[in-house]
Amino acid sequence: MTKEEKQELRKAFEDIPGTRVFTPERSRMGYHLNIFCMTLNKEEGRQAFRENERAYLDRFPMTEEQKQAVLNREWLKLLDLGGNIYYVWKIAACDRKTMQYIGGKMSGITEEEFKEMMLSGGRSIIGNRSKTSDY
Amino acid sequence: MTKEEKQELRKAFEDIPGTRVFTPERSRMGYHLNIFCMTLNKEEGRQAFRENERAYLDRFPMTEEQKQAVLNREWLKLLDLGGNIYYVWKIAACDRKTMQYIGGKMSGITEEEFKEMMLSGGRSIIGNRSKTSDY
Amino acid sequence: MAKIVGGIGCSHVPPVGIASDKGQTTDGYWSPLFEAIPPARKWILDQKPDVMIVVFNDHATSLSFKMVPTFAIGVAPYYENADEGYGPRPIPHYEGDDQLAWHIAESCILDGFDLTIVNELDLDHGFSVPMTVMFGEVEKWPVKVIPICVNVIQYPPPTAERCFHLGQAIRRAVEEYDEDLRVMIAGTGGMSHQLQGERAGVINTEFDIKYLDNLSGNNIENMKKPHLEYIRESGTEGIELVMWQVMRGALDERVKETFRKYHVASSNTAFGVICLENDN
Amino acid sequence: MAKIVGGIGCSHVPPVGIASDKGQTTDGYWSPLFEAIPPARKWILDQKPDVMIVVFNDHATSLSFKMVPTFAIGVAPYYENADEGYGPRPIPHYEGDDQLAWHIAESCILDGFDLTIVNELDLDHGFSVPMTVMFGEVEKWPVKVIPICVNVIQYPPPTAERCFHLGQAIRRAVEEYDEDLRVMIAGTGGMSHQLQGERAGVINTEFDIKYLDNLSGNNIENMKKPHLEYIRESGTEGIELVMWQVMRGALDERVKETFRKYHVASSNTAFGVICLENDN
Ligand SMILES: [Fe+3]
Ligand SMILES: [Fe+3]
Repeated sequence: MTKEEKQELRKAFEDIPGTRVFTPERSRMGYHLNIFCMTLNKEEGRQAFRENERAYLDRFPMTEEQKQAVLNREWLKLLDLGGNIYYVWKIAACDRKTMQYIGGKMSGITEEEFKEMMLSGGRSIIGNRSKTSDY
Repeated sequence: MTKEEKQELRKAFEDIPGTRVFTPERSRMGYHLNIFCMTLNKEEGRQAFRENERAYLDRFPMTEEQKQAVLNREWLKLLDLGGNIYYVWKIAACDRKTMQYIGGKMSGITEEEFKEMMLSGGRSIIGNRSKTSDY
Repeated sequence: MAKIVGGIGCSHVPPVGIASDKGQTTDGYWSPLFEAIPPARKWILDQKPDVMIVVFNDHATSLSFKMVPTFAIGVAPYYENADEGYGPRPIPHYEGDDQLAWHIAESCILDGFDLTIVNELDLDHGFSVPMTVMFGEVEKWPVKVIPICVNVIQYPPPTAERCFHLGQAIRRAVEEYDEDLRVMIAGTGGMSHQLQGERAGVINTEFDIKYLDNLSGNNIENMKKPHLEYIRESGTEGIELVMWQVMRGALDERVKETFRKYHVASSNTAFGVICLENDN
Repeated sequence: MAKIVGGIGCSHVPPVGIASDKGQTTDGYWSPLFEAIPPARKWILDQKPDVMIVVFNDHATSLSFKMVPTFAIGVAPYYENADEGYGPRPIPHYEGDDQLAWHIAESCILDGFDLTIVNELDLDHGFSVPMTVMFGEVEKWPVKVIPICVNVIQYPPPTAERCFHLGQAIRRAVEEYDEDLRVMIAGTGGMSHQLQGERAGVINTEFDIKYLDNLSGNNIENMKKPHLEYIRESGTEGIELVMWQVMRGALDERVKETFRKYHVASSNTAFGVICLENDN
């Protein structure tokens, strides 16, 4: 793949609406946020987090903005700050929420509405391929 | 690489004198032995091992033969039982021995003799390439 | 001599495993899926597989960003089910064919595939859900397994084409193995889904059906498709479909489709199962 | 645009680091080696490198058989010296060029190299000894680093040819990088040595000299040499020389040798250092 092709590719990723491809840039930005999320895999981590979220977050070298986004459960912002969906999801799982709940939250609808959308065939791809044209 | 070439290769490895290439077979055989050795990287591991070698070894699902070879510091046997030199070396390091000490032990000379051999150019490759011919 | 006796493509949506474990396979939501599966299971058992190679991805369960292998192969003699936060699934652990796995690892590395060799790996839903789909509720799995774990979470994953080539290398390795084994291979994950962002929930049925058709038709189209198109058309997590190309690469150039089920939606995902047998 | 401004081959024998750390560089045993090195250090600094890519192997320090990547690339912003059992070496930690490292990782994976991406890795003597040889005792390293870690402990390592091709892919990636950086690459390990077995201590000077000659002469001979020959001729640990092929692959087809030191023996090993610059 030539340099130009790789650069085209990156631009094309950004053209997909409502989508953040987990690129190296996002990975670098979100590393410690994601490592924090990974600790919620274990019961000790979940308990410590639930007991005092702020104190638990302060154990990790995350940015203040990232910590606030965790505390406020700002799902889209977490992605914008380098969170990876599989990692960020662990916060939701710790809250005993479903993937459809955060799917709804991230797309501005309720969990019920999200479920109904999925039952009726999912979000249409038409109009969702590109920010700059609506095929 | 064809199947035949791969099989030839394995046979050729066995033809090198005084040498155990760390093949998959050796790796499978020695896995838990090597993982035990790896724990000697940490001071806790070294202390626990030194305090009671037998009890420490019993924490690992190694074979009795492997445990005995560790207890008796039978270096060649450790290799024959699937030990990898970089892992087995950690036992020697824990004993505060040098690589030249076990080099000597494995080749039947003293540490001093081994050092002198290295200073005078190392073990000659001539006669040491093949079990079946002495080029 | 060992040989590849069939390939399976299979989504690995977590709730499918949960539904099976909780005995909800006949309730309204899950029945269309579980009712359709028995012929696939029968076909699989009819091939009398000894070993199942499962190409899957770990979902921040046993691996993390600390170390992200592009391709990892499990060479352990057994594997546990991972605890993904609510205890391990109440299904049997897995017996690995460590000897064949090592053989494949050695052969592929010498062939220029830069595999990571893994001796310990708890397996998450990416692995266990396809096993449930393929074999149902069992006391003991009727096959030994070889897990092949692919990075599809951190961009860039391997290309579909690289995955296909790995499949070819796996087949060569299997066919050079002296024991008389019947080996199957499953590519898992997909089909179209996106978990993240404002576009969460996107499903592209047309794309999925075309992908399924192409497996026994013009698979070159699947194989040559760049990441961009997978992601744009089938969602950020639809990229998992590259893992099916490892399976496809291990089969003959011509294959026959013997089973297909496509279902929208299981949770946030289009669910697909396909069975392929060699036709050369 | 970034470019590769030179390559270094360098053994990584642990006692060389210890001798440096203990100020024993002028004692009888070590003086022949350390006295010879200053011109190499001068040549390196004269190239004004911003980044040093160090191809090395971990020796059961930070990695274990639990997970054995064939090729791993560090993408971290910094690295610590590992504790190998007697405390970490008293030398500075390393600043990583994480951005360039990620670029190389992405580019190589898209080019069909199945790298493992590593975000945390304490570096052992395989990395730190060449840094000492190249830069001496410093307050702060004059370059950022990118570690590339190769499996040479578990058979099979990547072939010399695969290593060479990875070097070529790294060069392509570097040359596509927009920042104006001067990048050097070091292949480490070797030369002939065998730590294990009754044959421990084997040294093959003729083989080593030929290998060094070939780097600027007929390197195809080094690159096409099978594992068997490396192991038979230069010892089980002599196989580390495949890592020098990554360095060689990143240089021009024609190179000029600007420095060489070959010394027998450092501890159990033949010690070699060579500097190469592009000559096309
Ligand atoms: Fe998945
Ligand atoms: Fe080394």
